Amino acid sequence: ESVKLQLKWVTQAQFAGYYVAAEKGYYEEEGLDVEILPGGPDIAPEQVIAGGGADVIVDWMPAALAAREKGLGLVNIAQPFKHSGMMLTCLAENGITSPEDFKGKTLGVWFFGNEYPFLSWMSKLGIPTDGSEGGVTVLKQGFNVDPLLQKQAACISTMTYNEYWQVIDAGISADDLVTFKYEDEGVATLEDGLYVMEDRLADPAFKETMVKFVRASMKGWKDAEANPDEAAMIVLDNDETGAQTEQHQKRMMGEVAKLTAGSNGALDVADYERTVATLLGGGSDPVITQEPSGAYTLEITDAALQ
Amino acid sequence: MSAVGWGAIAFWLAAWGANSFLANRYPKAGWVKALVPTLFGITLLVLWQGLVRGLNVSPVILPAPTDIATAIGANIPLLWGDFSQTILKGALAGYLIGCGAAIVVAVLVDRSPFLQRGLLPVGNFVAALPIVGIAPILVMWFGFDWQSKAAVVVVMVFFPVLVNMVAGLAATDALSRDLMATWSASYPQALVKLRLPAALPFLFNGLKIATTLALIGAIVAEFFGSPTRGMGFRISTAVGQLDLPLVWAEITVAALAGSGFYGLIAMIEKAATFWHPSQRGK
Amino acid sequence: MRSPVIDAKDLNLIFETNDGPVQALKDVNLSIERGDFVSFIGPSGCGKTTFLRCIAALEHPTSGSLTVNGISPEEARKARSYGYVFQAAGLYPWRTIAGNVKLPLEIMGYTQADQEARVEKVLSLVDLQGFAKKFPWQLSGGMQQRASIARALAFDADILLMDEPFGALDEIVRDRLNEELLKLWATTGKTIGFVTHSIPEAVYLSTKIVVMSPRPGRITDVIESTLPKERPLDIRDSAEFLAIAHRVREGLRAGHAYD
Amino acid sequence: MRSPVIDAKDLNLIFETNDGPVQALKDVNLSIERGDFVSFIGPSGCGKTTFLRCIAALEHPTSGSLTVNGISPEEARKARSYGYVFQAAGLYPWRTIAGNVKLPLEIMGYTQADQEARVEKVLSLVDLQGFAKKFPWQLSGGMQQRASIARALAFDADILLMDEPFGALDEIVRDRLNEELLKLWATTGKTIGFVTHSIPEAVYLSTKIVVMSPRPGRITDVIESTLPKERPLDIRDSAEFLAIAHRVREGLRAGHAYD
Amino acid sequence: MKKSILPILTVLAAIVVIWYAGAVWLNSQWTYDQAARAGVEVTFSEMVSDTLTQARPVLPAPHQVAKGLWDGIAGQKITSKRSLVYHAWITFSATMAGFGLGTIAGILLAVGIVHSRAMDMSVMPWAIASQTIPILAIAPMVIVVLASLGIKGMLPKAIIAAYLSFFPVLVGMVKGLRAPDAMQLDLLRTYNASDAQGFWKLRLPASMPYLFASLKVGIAAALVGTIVAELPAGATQGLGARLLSGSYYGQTIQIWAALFGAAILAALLVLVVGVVERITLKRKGMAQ
Ligand SMILES: Nc1ncnc2c1ncn2[C@@H]1O[C@H](COP(=O)(O)OP(=O)(O)OP(=O)(O)O)[C@@H](O)[C@H]1O
Ligand SMILES: Nc1ncnc2c1ncn2[C@@H]1O[C@H](COP(=O)(O)OP(=O)(O)OP(=O)(O)O)[C@@H](O)[C@H]1O
Ligand SMILES: Cc1ncc(C[n+]2csc(CCO)c2C)c(N)n1
Ligand SMILES: [Mg+2]
Ligand SMILES: [Mg+2]
Repeated sequence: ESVKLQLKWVTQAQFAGYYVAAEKGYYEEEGLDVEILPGGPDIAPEQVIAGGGADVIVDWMPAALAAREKGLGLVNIAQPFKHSGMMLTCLAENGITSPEDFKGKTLGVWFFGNEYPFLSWMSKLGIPTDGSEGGVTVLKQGFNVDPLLQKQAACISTMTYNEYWQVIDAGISADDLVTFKYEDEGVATLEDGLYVMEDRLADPAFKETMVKFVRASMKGWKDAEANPDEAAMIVLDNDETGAQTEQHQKRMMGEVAKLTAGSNGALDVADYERTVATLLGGGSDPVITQEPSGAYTLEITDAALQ
Repeated sequence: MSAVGWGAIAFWLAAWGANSFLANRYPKAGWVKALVPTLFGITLLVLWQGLVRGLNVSPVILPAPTDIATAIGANIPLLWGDFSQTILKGALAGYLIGCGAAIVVAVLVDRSPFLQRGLLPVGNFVAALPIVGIAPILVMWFGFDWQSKAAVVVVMVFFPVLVNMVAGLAATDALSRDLMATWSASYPQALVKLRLPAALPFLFNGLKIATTLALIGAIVAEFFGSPTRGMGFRISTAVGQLDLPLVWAEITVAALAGSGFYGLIAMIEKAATFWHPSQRGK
Repeated sequence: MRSPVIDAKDLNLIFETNDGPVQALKDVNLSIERGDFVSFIGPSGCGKTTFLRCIAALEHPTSGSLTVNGISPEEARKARSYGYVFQAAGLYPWRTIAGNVKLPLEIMGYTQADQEARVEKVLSLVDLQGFAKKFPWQLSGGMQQRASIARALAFDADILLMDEPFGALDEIVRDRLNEELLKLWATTGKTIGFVTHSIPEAVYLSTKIVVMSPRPGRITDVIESTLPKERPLDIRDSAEFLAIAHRVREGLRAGHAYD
Repeated sequence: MRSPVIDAKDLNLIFETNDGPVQALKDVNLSIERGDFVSFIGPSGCGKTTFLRCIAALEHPTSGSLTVNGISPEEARKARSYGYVFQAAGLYPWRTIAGNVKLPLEIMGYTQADQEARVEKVLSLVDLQGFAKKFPWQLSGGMQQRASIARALAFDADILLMDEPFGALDEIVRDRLNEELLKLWATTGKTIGFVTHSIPEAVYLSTKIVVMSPRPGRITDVIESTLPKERPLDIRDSAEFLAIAHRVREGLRAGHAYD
Repeated sequence: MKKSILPILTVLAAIVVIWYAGAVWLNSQWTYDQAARAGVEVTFSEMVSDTLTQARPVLPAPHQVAKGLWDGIAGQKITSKRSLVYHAWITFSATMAGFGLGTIAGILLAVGIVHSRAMDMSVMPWAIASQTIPILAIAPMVIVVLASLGIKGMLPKAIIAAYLSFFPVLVGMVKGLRAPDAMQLDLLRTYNASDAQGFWKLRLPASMPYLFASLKVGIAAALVGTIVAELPAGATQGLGARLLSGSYYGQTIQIWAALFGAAILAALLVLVVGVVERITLKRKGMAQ
């Protein structure tokens, strides 16, 4: 049975579990032939799966729920990431010590479906983002951390496992940085989960395949957590661009392991509800307008993990 | 093949037949010149609508024209804001600077054999740097606002205009040049009176290609960092939000603006190169 | 003796072509005095155009020496010594007829008023008054040729080089323009190099007739005219005229291989 | 009476220009029989080229009727009835001389061998044997014109339209080509329309001479030649010849406003 | 050729000098910022040497880019994923396929437009409109749609490259095919040449200078198209993917090395078109 998995981003340790499962034959053991499709800055996994280009995708829950409200029936079948790795990183010299100080500053934000958590947070803080008085100026942040280094933005979005370390690598010491983790600010939303199309779940054969897929993937994740350096090397081998470095991937794997640590793959309904509440609480312009229903199923993980 | 497919083909043939008939029957009439492309466009749109609906294409893959029209109607102020940010500021400024620079450089290069041999290959090389590579760098250098978009446009339009202008400056025939020589015309005189007019048909070639490049450049550059407005910003954000009708609404605006821009240049071309066989023939 | 305006010594010119070299001029020796009216006549391809082009520094001899007013053709060209009527009209399509005639005047910096006046004068000289605002492609072949003559006459060049200027004109116009040209020559004292295929025309106009022959292009005869400077049209029936014409015809005939 | 090959009735042609309309042809009536050799003569701009172009369906009369072999010029063109020598050589610069002459043969589907043979034949007819492989810009003006004549003679058209074909040629070559043309006409029985500025040439060649005058372009005289079909070159000294020539000259002179 | 070397070297030398100056200027802010953060003073010469050796400079110095290029080209086996030659090859093959498709499409459309009035009136405005669609925006969708049809690998990239390259060819060829003057066309009409004959014997040869000017632009556009298509194509192989991952990890030197790799490729392609042009025009006797 063949399965196509569309990643949300390029090949990196953020997706180590899947590469490890593939490399170590866990998928094969389940009788699966898994093709991992790397993503990129302009790949919307939701679109790929809607077009039939993938069977299962890695996506962030805010984006998946927003898509669901648009009529694209995405269903969460597993949640390998327990914690959120997103944060806002600021230069200390800009005098930002608390979210109160954001006002009047320029903040770098990732768009393309990644902006939902930020928008929820700001509306919770009551800070306008449309450039009006007393608000923040939002920049669509490009690929990297340059806006911070070039002082084009006071704060930028970073992931604990990736961009943050690029700032450090650039030569700025951790002491010169102030970070705001979304989790600490009470606006955490669930990141990398596995999603499939709702209509296909009606097919028992597909369900069966997904059960095997999730089982093997989680085996891969737990393996990666246990052997981070080995996992990083596997990711490196699978990077076709040849651009990743060993040091960066090993460190990323270490950080990613902290985020996956609390999860056996099953979605924690409390996390789901917290995410939904955050997204619904978006003030005048919430990300989703009504409580979603049927946006997740525990059947797959229940079957996979018994 | 499905009924939808056959229906589409039959419709296409019928529409094309009607168009051919009109175009050949009334080749000179002004109303035909407007009607034929319109009919052709309507044909495309009807086909699109029919195929999307008939084949049940998911709206997050390709929305139907009616959805796009609705999105345009609902977002006029938004679209206007994006239009002025991207096209009026980024694309236009970049176009003027880039084309101007290319013309000046072409003339300089043409003037000096030394520069021609030295600068042209190097210039070709620099101008061939792909936009997607330059855009992030230019955003880094010129900031997030429209200035960096204009810079990307400058880089993009420079090469096509340069190549065409250099070819145009070389396009005079021997007899015309000999005439200038017998009058011992100075270089600027020969340039203004002979080479520039003779280069115009080529130059306009470049300028026309550059109009569409300018638009693409300005929009694409916004993918690499931008303020929270602009057509490129809106497109990439809306794709991420699966708001495809809005994406296509922006694309429609881009296409309309681009066609208008191109049409404007083509009109100027017609007035400036009325003497060229390609214009006289029609 | 006056020093020659144009002085060619052992001139050779060889064109390299895809198909081997072509000797367009071979050992050409010729000296032309100030105020001479020199006609060149010869079978097609004998190098008349090439020689005129060498004088105007548009072509560079392979060997030999050529001076114009004692300086190189190149320098003479820089000094704007030449008015040149090419074998083809060569009008710029983006300029009207008046605009084409005005072009050299603009380049040479004549005043605006002077430009207008001269354009009008030369256009009426070649009988194109009504066509000032037309574009070249709207004119007949002969009219284009006349426009190109007007263009060369519009400014004051010392040396006028004319390559079959009247080829596309009928007898009547041709006669008239011949007279006009002689008048111009008499009043201005220009030196004129004139290519023609018409023997009567060559004899009627010239003080010196150069007969050339092809493959390789060389001068076979140089005939000094004995006709007076004052030449009514009916001089063409005089015995002297016919004698010169006969000598030219013989020279021409000798240049034709197949005769 | 035979039915005419070319029959023009009340032909008018008006060009619209930026500068107002130009009446190039006014009330032209002419009928040409099969095997006629018709010369057109007249001041430049009188509509000779325009009339030839109408016959070849390259220009469309504003009013009046014109038939060729009883059908429209357009249909006759489709039937490949025309060989046309344009006033300017119009050789394609990317083809060699041989390639240019071969062009109509390729288009009309002559066999390869036939093409070669014909190219060789016509090139030697116009004395350009050695220049087959040269490009047009490597030829002198007269040579280019001869190449364009060769191109029109290379295939077998019923009607040969020649617009000042010998304008850039010297007397000797011109005489020779005149003879060749007469020979060709006699053996093939083609109908020929021929524009020239040379009165002797017109009289020597034609069975019918059409004199035109400009602004607006119209026919002022049609002279049927009384000369025999067999015409040695020295017929040009006969009294009959001179009488015809005189009549043509008078007609021409009348067409010139400024005489 | 020999005559060009000195001018090129001169221009290059000038560029390198300006470049170094620019590198010092643009990178100095970071040096000073870092010094301020560390609480130390830097002298001018320390500043200069630091700006030329930064790990992620705003503008890498020429020698850094050269080293990056050298490592990418000669530093590894050309079959290695880390080799620029390997990625350039991937990009090159898609570019050529796209350029071929685009050129054919452009020429065919131009022929249609010149010969059919209906096509002239209806296609041209829409061809123009098609070019104003921001390709980067629809490239991912194209790739998604094609992938769902099972078309993967080089072809989607080639299609996007063709989409960008057909337009310059179309515009140039329409102009070129209409370049023959009235007399040249009339001549063929007297022969009653068919449209096809008119095309092969007159319009096509007359359009050569326009065609080649357009092909040069077209091939550069095809390369851009390929690189654009490589960004969302799953960002795996090719110079585009290389650029992207360089950007993503802020490895300025790697970006510039990839950028130069792409530019060298483009310059070579344009050069090849130029050589073909010269040969063709010479054979056609048009280069005097
Ligand atoms: N395309 C055109 N547009 C406008 N006017 C034209 C055009 N072609 C010719 N004419 C005009 O028509 C008239 C007749 O031109 P035509 O070429 O027939 O003269 P012609 O008798 O052949 O003269 P020539 O002996 O100088 O060749 C001229 O006044 C000319 O200006
Ligand atoms: N650019 C060139 N390249 C090669 N050969 C040339 C070139 N120009 C002229 N020739 C050759 O030089 C010779 C002389 O040409 P030229 O034009 O001087 O003749 P011409 O006497 O003016 O003839 P015509 O009376 O036909 O105009 C010819 O054989 C011609 O083929
Ligand atoms: C255009 C753009 N979008 C997102 C990111 C950041 N990013 C990198 S990985 C990741 C999590 C998704 O798996 C995110 C949000 C970026 N750098 N550029
Ligand atoms: Mg000549
Ligand atoms: Mg004429």
